Amino acid sequence: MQQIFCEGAISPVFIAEVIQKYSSDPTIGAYNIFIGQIRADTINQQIVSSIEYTAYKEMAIEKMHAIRSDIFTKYPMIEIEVHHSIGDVAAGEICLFVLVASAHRKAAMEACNEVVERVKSELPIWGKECFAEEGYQWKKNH
Amino acid sequence: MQQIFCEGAISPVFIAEVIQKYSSDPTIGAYNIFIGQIRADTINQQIVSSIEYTAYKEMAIEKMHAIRSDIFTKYPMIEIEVHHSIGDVAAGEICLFVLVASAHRKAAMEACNEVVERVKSELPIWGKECFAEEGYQWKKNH
Amino acid sequence: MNVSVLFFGQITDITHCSHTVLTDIADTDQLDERLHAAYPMLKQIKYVVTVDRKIIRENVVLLDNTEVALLPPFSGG
Amino acid sequence: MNVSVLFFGQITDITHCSHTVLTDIADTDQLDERLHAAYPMLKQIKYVVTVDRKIIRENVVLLDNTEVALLPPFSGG
Repeated sequence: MQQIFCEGAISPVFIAEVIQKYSSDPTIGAYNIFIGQIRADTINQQIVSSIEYTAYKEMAIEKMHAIRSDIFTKYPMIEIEVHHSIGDVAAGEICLFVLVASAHRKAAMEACNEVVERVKSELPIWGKECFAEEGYQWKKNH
Repeated sequence: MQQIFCEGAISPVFIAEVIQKYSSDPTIGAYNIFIGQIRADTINQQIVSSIEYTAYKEMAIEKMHAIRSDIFTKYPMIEIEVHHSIGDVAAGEICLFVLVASAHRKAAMEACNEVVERVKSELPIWGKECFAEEGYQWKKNH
Repeated sequence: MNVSVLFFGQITDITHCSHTVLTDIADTDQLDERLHAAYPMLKQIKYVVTVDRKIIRENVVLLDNTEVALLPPFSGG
Repeated sequence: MNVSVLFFGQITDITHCSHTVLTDIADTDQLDERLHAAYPMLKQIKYVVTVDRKIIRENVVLLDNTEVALLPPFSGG
């Protein structure tokens, strides 16, 4: 079963390596990539300086496996990669990287959108928004 | 006015550099990236080995400028980058790279989709599909 | 009979631990009662319960070595 | 009076050049006529005409040093 968790921030170099890995596959015509980055939001006059992610890892991996199966059944996909940070990720750093590769653009875009939606709503992961000064609040997804 | 044309294939390393460039901006929460890659399609028993792109460059750059303005008016965008190959790009190589950065996911995804759609339908660029054996045919967008 | 109970996210602010082991629990309704008695603040939190990593919506009988978890709303990404 | 005419994509398969300069052309209708006389195969190709990089849908008067182009359907990406 695919490992989806990375300790700390995800680097742009890692993202390039993943793209490179598929670049030799001449059946791929389109990649759609989503990257989530930590925003330095201001909440009650406090600035978010980092998010600390925790997860119920075993369940998340099982659930991700089910999502992958659903997406492969629904769309003509060639590959799906999902990488999510665990631990601290500072503002301006990357916490989520989803890549979908397909022969055609439309399938890649729709599938990527659906994977990101499901990763955010169905994977047991929690973000703790840590403030620059002191304190924290638990992140809420809408 | 932004230059959008790259001579030959676009490298994954260049894509990483563009992502890196924005990674320090803590107002960005989401990137949506589209990457187009040359498929080794079989057409009438001939395999496409490369696409040779030509363009009416001055018009394409003017038109891209107008598309950018429209997208910035329509969506809460932070940045848009469009890079398209000119000249030969081999099967398995990247010919189009669109990056959209926004505070939130939904705007990034919708804007990216619209930019890719408009780049393909409105920019005066032509692809000549060169076959491995010999000959070519002019690419058609649907 | 041992049942592992895992706590996540803001629930750990109430339990002050990520994990406990309870004995002699027949089912998830009884588990909820015992946890609410131990951590009254839990009543104010929205969460789902999993049994062996599947979300349950009704009372489920617990066997030995079952893994139960309390999951507040997810906020990954 | 000189008018530059640019050819792109599959139109270059007919013209065998990417660029020509025509003299004494009053407007785009007359330009089309002259080009069709020079390259009869052009009648079989779908294309739009631009004048100074704007697509035109009606006849346009051409001035000295105007840049005209014949653009077959785009196929970037």
